[in-house]
Amino acid sequence: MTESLIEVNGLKKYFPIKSGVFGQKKQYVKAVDGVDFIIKPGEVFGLVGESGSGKSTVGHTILRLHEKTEGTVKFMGEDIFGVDKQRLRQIRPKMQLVFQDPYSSLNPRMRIGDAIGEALMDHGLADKGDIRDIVSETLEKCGLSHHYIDRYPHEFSGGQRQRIVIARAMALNPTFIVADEPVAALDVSIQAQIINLFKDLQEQNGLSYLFISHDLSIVEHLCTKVGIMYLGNLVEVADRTELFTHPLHPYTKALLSAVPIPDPTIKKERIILKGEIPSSVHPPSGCKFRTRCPFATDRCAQEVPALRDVGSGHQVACHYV
Amino acid sequence: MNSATVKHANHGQSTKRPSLWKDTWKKIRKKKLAMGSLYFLVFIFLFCFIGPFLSPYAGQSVNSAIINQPPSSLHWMGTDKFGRDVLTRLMLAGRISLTVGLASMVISIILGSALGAISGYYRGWPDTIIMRLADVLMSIPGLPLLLLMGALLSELKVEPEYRIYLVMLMLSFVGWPGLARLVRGEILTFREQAFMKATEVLGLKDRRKIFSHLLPNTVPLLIVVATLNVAGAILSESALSFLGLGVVPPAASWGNMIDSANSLIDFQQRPWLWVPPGFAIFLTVISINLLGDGLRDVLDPKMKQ
Amino acid sequence: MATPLLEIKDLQTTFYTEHGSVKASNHVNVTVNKGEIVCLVGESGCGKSVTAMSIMKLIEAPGVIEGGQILFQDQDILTLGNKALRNLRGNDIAMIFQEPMSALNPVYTIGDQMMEPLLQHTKLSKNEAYDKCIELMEKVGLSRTKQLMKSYPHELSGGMLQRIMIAIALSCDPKLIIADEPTTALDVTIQAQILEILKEINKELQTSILFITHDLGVVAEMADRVVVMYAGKVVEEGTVLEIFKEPKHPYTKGLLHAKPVINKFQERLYTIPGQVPDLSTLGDHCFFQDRCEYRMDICGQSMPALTSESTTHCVACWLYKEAPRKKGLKI
Amino acid sequence: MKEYIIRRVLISIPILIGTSFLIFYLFALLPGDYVDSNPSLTPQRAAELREFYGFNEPVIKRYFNWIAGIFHGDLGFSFQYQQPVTKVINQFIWNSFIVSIISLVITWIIALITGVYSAMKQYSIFDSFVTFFVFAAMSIPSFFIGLLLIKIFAIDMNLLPVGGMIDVGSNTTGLAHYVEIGRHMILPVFILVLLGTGSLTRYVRTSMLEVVRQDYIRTARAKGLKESKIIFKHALKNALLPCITLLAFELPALFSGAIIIEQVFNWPGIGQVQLESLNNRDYPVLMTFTMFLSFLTILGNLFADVAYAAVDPRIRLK
Amino acid sequence: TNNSNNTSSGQSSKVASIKDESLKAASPDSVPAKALNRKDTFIATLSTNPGGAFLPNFYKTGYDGNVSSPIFDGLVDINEKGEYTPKLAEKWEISKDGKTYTFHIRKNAKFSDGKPVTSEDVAFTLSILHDPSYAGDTDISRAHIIGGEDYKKGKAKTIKGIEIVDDQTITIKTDSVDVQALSILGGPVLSKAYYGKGYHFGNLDYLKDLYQKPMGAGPYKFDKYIPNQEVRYVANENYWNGAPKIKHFIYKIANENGLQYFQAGDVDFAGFTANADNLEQLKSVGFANIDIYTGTPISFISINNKKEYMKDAKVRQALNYGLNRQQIIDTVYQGYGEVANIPIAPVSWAYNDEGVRKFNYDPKKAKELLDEAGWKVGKNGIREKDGKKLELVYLSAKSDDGLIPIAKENYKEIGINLKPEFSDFNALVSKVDKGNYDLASFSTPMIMDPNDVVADYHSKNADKNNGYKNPALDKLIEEGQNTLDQEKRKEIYHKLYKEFADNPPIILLNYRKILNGVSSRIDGVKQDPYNGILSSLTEVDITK
Ligand SMILES: Nc1ncnc2c1ncn2[C@@H]1O[C@H](COP(=O)(O)OP(=O)(O)OP(=O)(O)O)[C@@H](O)[C@H]1O
Ligand SMILES: Nc1ncnc2c1ncn2[C@@H]1O[C@H](COP(=O)(O)OP(=O)(O)OP(=O)(O)O)[C@@H](O)[C@H]1O
Ligand SMILES: [Mg+2]
Ligand SMILES: [Mg+2]
Repeated sequence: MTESLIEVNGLKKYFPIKSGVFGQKKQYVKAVDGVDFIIKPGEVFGLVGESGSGKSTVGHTILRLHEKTEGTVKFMGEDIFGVDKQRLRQIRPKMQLVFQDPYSSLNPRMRIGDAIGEALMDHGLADKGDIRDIVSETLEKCGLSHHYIDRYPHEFSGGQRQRIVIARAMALNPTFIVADEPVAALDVSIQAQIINLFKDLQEQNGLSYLFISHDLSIVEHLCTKVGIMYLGNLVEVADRTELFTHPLHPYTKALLSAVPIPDPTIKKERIILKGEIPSSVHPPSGCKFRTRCPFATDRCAQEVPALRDVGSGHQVACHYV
Repeated sequence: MNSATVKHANHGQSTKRPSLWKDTWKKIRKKKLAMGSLYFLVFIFLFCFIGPFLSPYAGQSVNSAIINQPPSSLHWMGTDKFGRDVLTRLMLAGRISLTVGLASMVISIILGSALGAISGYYRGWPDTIIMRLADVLMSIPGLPLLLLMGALLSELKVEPEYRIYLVMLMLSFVGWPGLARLVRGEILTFREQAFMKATEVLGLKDRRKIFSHLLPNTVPLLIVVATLNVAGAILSESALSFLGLGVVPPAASWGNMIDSANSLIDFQQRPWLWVPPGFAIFLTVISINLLGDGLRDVLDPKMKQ
Repeated sequence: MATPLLEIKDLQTTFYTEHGSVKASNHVNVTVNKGEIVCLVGESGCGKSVTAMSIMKLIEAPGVIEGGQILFQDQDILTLGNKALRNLRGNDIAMIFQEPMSALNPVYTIGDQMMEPLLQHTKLSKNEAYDKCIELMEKVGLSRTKQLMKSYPHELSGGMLQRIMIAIALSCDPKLIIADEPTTALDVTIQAQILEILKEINKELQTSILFITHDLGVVAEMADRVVVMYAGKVVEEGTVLEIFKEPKHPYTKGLLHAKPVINKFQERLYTIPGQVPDLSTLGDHCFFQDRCEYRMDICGQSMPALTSESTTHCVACWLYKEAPRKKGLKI
Repeated sequence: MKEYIIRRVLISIPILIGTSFLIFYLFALLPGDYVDSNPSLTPQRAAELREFYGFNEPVIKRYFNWIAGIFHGDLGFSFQYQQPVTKVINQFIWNSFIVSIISLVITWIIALITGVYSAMKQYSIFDSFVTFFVFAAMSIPSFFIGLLLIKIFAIDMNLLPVGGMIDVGSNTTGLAHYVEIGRHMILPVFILVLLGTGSLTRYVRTSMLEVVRQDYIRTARAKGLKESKIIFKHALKNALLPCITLLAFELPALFSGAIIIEQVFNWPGIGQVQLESLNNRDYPVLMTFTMFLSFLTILGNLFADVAYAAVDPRIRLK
Repeated sequence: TNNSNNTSSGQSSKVASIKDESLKAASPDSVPAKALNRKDTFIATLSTNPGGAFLPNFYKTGYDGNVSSPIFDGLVDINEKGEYTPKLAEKWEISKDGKTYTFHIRKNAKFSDGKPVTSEDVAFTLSILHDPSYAGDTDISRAHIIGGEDYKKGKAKTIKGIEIVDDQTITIKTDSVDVQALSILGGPVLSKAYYGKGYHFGNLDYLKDLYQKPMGAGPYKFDKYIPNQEVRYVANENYWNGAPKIKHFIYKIANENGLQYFQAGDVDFAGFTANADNLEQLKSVGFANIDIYTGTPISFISINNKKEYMKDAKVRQALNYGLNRQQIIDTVYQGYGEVANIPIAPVSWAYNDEGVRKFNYDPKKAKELLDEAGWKVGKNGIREKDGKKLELVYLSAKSDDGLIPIAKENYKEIGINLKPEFSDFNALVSKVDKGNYDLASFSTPMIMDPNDVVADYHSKNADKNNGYKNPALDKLIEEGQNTLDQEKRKEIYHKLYKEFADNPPIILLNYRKILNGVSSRIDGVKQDPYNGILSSLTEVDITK
């Protein structure tokens, strides 16, 4: 078995909501409520779930952009939360992030060449004289002309900006990238370009991704392994083909069935879920999905289903699978 | 490699907009009112800073033979009660009023943005201290605070010619808390923007985060606030001078020129003493305000249509 | 033969901005028949919303509706006076927007905002309007209706608000609902619920729907007919089957190919190179020519008109014109 | 909400304490004391008086004496007026208040109407005119316009009184009395309105323009509502939200007295008293009054937050 | 215009640029109807807001003093020459040794409540001034009453030196001869019945309630105070000299607007800064009877004698010679002032400047004196001595001190760099106390006795004052203070003024002129530098 690149164990992230006269921290948004998974080198792990299910929080906490509440995150065997600031800064270039919103992820007042090159300079990863060349090279690698190097972000379209952001991450030669819904804001035709870029970069550089998305069709296309999140927990994790052909969790099934298919001739049976995702401040007891689950029983209200292996790495958290 | 190497920039906008300044200039040039104001301000500056060299009179020297003379070909704006040429004094006063306005703006901008940036960026206890201090200062009503400082600063041994620097300091001292709050607010917003998260992910140093990323983004706001501040400072200085706490004679400021003409007879029969400084203040301040408004249109994205 | 309810004829809506004039609706023709769901598809910025807003004459400065006709039940909306227009808005034609949260006024209760069109357009008393609102809310699948009436928008989730928006749209029994990307901001599971409701309404009440979206999956699910827009122009139009099974315009084809489809894994996605052009700097040529695989010389010289390929299927492309066709093209 | 208010109140306490100390300390730093203001005192008597008033004690001690006094409900005794400070302030503050409140009401009415109207007619001639007027009004030095108006209306045209609050020796009562005061208020109020309307109009206009662009306004149009309803029901309430804050900030201004205007118009208000007490180092008056204003500022802030929360349901929950 | 009065600066003493004069109204019938309708009221301006404590010895601002004057009479009055005359006391005697005073109160002297003024009241007035809790401005120790100090310290139950002979006669014994004593002892009398109710030794707080309810034996009774607007009085029917002719009297607080009020007929009497502008303006008011006269206050520049370089009399003389005082009067007061050469106004009985050194503007002489004192002209024309530049800090409390531009030029001429500094009055006093200055602008209050001005320059006050020490002057000051005979004092002061000028502790600037306008409908207003219009208040009458 290959060594894992990212190892997440029992990760919890609660955001306090201040309340009470003195702002005593009474209540918590349980954004991530106990998540375990492993990403191996070269693997693309897709994280899927509805809005507010905690996908971004997982991604950001792994990068220690938030402090954790509980659990561990290991990057190449090193505990991300156990290192000091100095060391963290050293690790940073190896694990990068690509954002959803191409418009706000670039500083509007900085030339893109500087935006891409500044980290190299700050970390001393390249000679000053070489930086421009590296940046040009990276731009080309990400499908942009190197002539753009001195332009400002507002001169680019959304798709181009997303390439710039990817280039900024790639310039540091990372081994792991968290991509937080990188194509959600883009048009179909541009989406395809960016997804292909991700795929190319991954294949050429042997990168690993944590690819966050709510669009199952994109995840299926890009990821090798998929985790389904619901209200801060992973409810199902499996390899791509396994998950898409044999979904086990009722939520996964509903999710898959809800994706509209661009073919008017296919009329498939839909599982329409009742209601909406409950609040993560007061999540339902037992199985969090039970309030919307068509098969929920009393047991679901009492027992929390554990994420268990049902064979060949397919994990699921449901009492009735 | 990906086939989609894009050749054209966004929306075919071939016009390169290299910097904030040029961009701003380009846009502001289209605004008639703002440009008119700008030209007027340039004129006022030349008038005040070059003008006195062209005047045959010294602003300070007293000549009791020609006191309170109405405008004539010799003294285009007449003379005052010490026989000084009003036009020359108007120009000298303008230097002071403009300097006070500009300098107090610069100081409060520096003070306000530095403190606001620290407070917004580091949060925690520096934030608490700075913001509480700002709260305290802001909860003391402005004019009493100015009066107080005016009286306090007169303790320092300063010649009247240099007293304006104190006035500037005072005005900036009163001005910074509001500005610090504003900058802090901006920085807090920017902090949450993805590009600031990116600086974290990239592992950039704090210095770079603040100076290359945060502060440059507050520049548009600062420019707008700065212009409006200049106007405010000129008005405040004139009010202080009127109350005898601002710039002190014989050094002239527009405010104390009006003040020294506040007797009934001056007011009724010697308009040349108070009309020129009054209008100088009015026109300068309105120009600055209109320019500031134009800049706001151009620079503040929230104001864009 | 279907009777047209709404006919947009040669609509030209232009925005006069600092950077030039943006022809957002550039000679657009769309027809919506009674009881029909027409989907308007296209990428961001291609003029879908502008076209929809033009129907209601909701275009504001710097936008101007410069030409064309919008016939609703054979009456040209563009010539209506303010009062007649108000009687039409919310009454005969209702609208649903993309962001339900911002489409509702944060400082008034749901009930207040729901009752407004009823009080404006019908002779119902306040109490009757209230009852009607409760009824409407139940119809769109909301429960605890009385409590919801008293709530403020920020207290509800996006899905609930969008249902409220639909309920408001339904309140005066409109003949046409214009839904501008009503599900784009919602999760798939919620989207499925909303689409279900809209379809039901269409079936039950025979309400025509002009459905705007950029999600081809949704189109396939909802549409009777599809209109594809690109850069302010309609480039193809046809029944849903025609568009999905025999797309003609290279752009339509590209869109269909570029979208990854669930359970149809591909190694590489098809991509349309380049991006949507800037609408303010367009010349007199096919707007898609610089991204088109099948580009011919004529494409750079002249604009193809929308021509019928069959009674229901039209396309604007030189490939299907008298101009020399490339032989052996695989489409 | 209740917790929120309590928390806001508690935060205000350290600010108030900080403010009081800062003010006290600054006053203490001022050179000279009350005794200095009487040049005819013999040096011996001056020394005796300093001892008597406790001017020789350290600042900290004086501060705590003062604080202790406050807790005993004793705000001090004015040197200059030889009356309890509360009485002095009470005597003059209402004169200032009446001018301020009337100007405030008129200012708001005018600003709301012109602000909304010019937002609705953005870029029209009216709007340009208003914009220009607004900036003009913002740019006039108050004393300048004050003196000018006295010259025109009181001296040259002899239409209005020169200054003061009542005619000399007047014994009018009832309605006639109010009419008399009203006549004396016309010019000061006019100037305060002129100075105040400008920025407020601008504020309302900006706020209104912002709101008019919101989606829910489009929704309201799409519902077929009348334009007046759209403006006055949907837009105005939202546009006024930020203005409410502004209104609460006006609270201290209502009582602070317009020093310059009072000076120019010989209005017997608190502003003049404040200036005099500063010049004479009448600390009890000065301290109490400044603290009172600070307190009102803090209270105004508090009101602003609470009022905002009360009218904006989005904030209520937090 | 005023330039015609601009007589050369080199002229000798006592020739005022503008003569004291009374100008009759040009068109006495043009009195505004508003004023004519006022049948029984006389209104005068009060130029600044009073404080509100209208009780002699207790008020804290001079304007409160003005307000209380018509209400309270003293035992002794002062006439237009500054001499003491009888008021509530029909006469008084001073013992041979000059230490015992016996006052005989008029039989018909009554407070406005009808009760007679008695010795008890005088004794009461004097004893509360000795109360340890007395926080007013009057320095009773200057009266030197025997036993006063013991009483104050609580060592004695009564003041030994005060003896009530009978209801109308009171004797006060002092332990040293002092010219100041009479004015203090003979000051306003407070009614014991009214003000003594509830008095306990060591606690005068109860009086605070009465500050705004004054009651005395003056010509007018207090009616009403409208804060910062006006003070109203009604005639006192019980006044010993007969009730005033006009029933109502009002002080209108006019601040800067005095002239406008006068013009509009709102007031009948108004006082102004004397200058050509104001005079011209007043003349244009046709119904104004105008008076210009020299007042007692003196403007001067205090020289900080504590500074080593000021210790040389030559330097101080040079500062005097080097300043063109006439020019200052000409510009600042437009000629309506008078150069002061001795520290007493010409209106006083003590005025005599014969043979006194006069510092007529003489830059040459000033330069010579500075040269002699060792101050040599250095670079850029500023004099230096032992590496120190002759740069003098000039403190002023007037925001528009017209002296500055002139003095700066004058002094530059003789090689002195004048550095003006501005602060408010209290700050100025405080700086002067601390010795942080070279020159400071001052003006004396109203001067009743020549001793009032010069006493400050006695060596014993040097620490508190400007540090001036001159044994010769000390001796003369003491002599002047301890002599009661006016004729003898005249001689003493003449000598004193010579010494004062030769070794000047200050730069005397000028005597100020007073300019008043009275409406022609009012008759009988007499004014003098010591009392203003108060002495004639009972005589004033309305003619129209
Ligand atoms: N900084 C924060 N403070 C408080 N709550 C937060 C914070 N960040 C996220 N949350 C809350 O945590 C929960 C999970 O948020 P998260 O952004 O991880 O969801 P997500 O799955 O990424 O959703 P989306 O698809 O909308 O991006 C949400 O309820 C969100 O409101
Ligand atoms: N108020 C406006 N001012 C200027 N240009 C506008 C305005 N509204 C729309 N446009 C322009 O009109 C064109 C069409 O816009 P429209 O909103 O119709 O696009 P859309 O197809 O609805 O896109 P999306 O999918 O992003 O909603 C765009 O290029 C846009 O820039
Ligand atoms: Mg997210
Ligand atoms: Mg749209």
